[in-house]
Amino acid sequence: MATVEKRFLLQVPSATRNLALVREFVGTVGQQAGVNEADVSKLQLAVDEACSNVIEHAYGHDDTKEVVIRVSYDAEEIRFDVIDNGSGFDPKGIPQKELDQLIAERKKGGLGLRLIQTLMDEVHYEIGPGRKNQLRMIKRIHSQ
Amino acid sequence: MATVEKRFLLQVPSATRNLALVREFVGTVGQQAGVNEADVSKLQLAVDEACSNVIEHAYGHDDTKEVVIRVSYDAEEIRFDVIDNGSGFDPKGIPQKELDQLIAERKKGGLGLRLIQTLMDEVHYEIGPGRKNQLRMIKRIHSQ
Amino acid sequence: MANSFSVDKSVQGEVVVLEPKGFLDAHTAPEFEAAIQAQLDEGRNRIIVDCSGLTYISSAGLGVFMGFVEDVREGGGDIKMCALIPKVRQVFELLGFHQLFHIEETLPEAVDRFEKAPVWEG
Amino acid sequence: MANSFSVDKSVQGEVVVLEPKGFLDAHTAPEFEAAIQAQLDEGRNRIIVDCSGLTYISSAGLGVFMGFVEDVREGGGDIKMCALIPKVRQVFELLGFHQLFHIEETLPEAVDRFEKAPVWEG
Ligand SMILES: Nc1ncnc2c1ncn2[C@@H]1O[C@H](COP(=O)(O)OP(=O)(O)O)[C@@H](O)[C@H]1O
Ligand SMILES: Nc1ncnc2c1ncn2[C@@H]1O[C@H](COP(=O)(O)OP(=O)(O)O)[C@@H](O)[C@H]1O
Repeated sequence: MATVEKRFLLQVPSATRNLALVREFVGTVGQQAGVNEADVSKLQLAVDEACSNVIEHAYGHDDTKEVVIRVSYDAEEIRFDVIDNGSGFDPKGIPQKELDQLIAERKKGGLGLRLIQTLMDEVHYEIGPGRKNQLRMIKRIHSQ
Repeated sequence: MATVEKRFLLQVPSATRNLALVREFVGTVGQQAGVNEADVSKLQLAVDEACSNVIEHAYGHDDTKEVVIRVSYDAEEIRFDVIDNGSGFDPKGIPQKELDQLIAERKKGGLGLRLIQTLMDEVHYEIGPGRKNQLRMIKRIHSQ
Repeated sequence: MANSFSVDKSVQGEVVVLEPKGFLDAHTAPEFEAAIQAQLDEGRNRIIVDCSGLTYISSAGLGVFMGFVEDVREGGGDIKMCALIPKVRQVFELLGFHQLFHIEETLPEAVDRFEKAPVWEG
Repeated sequence: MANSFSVDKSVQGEVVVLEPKGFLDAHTAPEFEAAIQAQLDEGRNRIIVDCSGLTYISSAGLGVFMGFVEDVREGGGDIKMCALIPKVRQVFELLGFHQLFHIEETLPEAVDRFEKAPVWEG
């Protein structure tokens, strides 16, 4: 297990085809950090959701933009920062609708942020539209 | 195939355990760039060799340092920059010994730079000791 | 590769079975959406999604189920799922899908369910 | 995982067969080196490296062969290779290893080679 902090960074063009690479990256670093298999899957899903939001909402599928994923871990926890310099948004201003309501409205989404909250132990936003928007997600390490 | 340039970046702690992640990264990006399978293997090996050199020679296995791999590709070629801010070295000053001589001297290495030259179409060094040392490796894309 | 995805299709009487395989994420969801749309276009609205080959799903994949099911049900059909691997099942359950969809253990059970309850009644 | 590595060992008469499996790079080379060293420590110097399970090799892995072979040959033994997958064989050949090592297609051929030519004579 890690005693000092280890840091990784991945930067990819803002396109959904790169989500697979993002998940591989998260999986490898999570495993190396000593995260158990079930939690590694949760990390992959949470970071996928965060990056999917950047690709779709922050950059509107403009693949000349880039998504940055920063990871660091020590013995206690693993931290992911998903960073964009796109539009930004007010996380508190997003209505959290129930699934039955979303279905009644024929919505194809609206579950990503909730999923991230459920999968991770801590979620923080730092929003600076057009400059730097950062979603920080933290998970405690239970090595198994 | 790509019409505009696509750019990727991976940064990992300077430790050999991260070579596997580097190879996965190179493999995924190479595939996405349309490089044929045999050449993808060559890219993985060349970048592995370059990163192994940084980990061993530039940073002397100090895993608080970081190795940076930058990739970009377009329809014609794929370019890798392996970057460190370690000791640096004079690539022209490295004696290129034949394999039989290396074996006679019981050397366990000395083939990495030659392998990189053989595997890639172009290799360039920019050395700035303690600041920025960059090994640029270029391969033409033959999509198969 | 960790982003391969495909959808197999087979017809069992009045029921059509779609078998998504691989990774269902924001990249591949449009392909899955098209596969369901194609069934509706052919007038089939009794759809079983056999998830035995589905290794990964993100909310973009779940969104495909959400976007279609209301219309399908209003047309007298349903979308039912079966054979989820534990990792995928967990995502469905985390978000409460098991309360709004029939999710069966096996394909025969899902077919059976269509015979007994073609329309969703909760 | 793309960095898993292990070495199996079996003894066939006077010959020891080492079977490296997985990825042999700068990270795993020390483990392979230790496996060969252990044979020498036990007085075995007729070594076949069965590469059928070796999926990847970098120059750090090649260096293990280079570092040992001279001493092994001076001691009247040899290190011979067999059953390389094409991708791995290509790396050996790019660097000229096939001119300085016996590299056989199959394990029986490598065993046979040891009977006919226990010592390297080029
Ligand atoms: N990185 C982001 N940049 C801009 N807007 C975002 C970002 N992430 C989320 N949003 C906003 O929050 C909303 C809810 O996101 P989410 O719960 O993931 O559902 P979905 O993405 O399926 O709409 C999005 O529709 C979007 O308006
Ligand atoms: N990134 C680097 N930083 C410092 N020195 C380097 C670097 N890359 C290579 N070298 C020097 O070049 C030599 C030859 O490298 P190489 O051909 O890869 O063989 P090996 O690494 O096995 O010694 C090394 O021994 C080292 O002295």
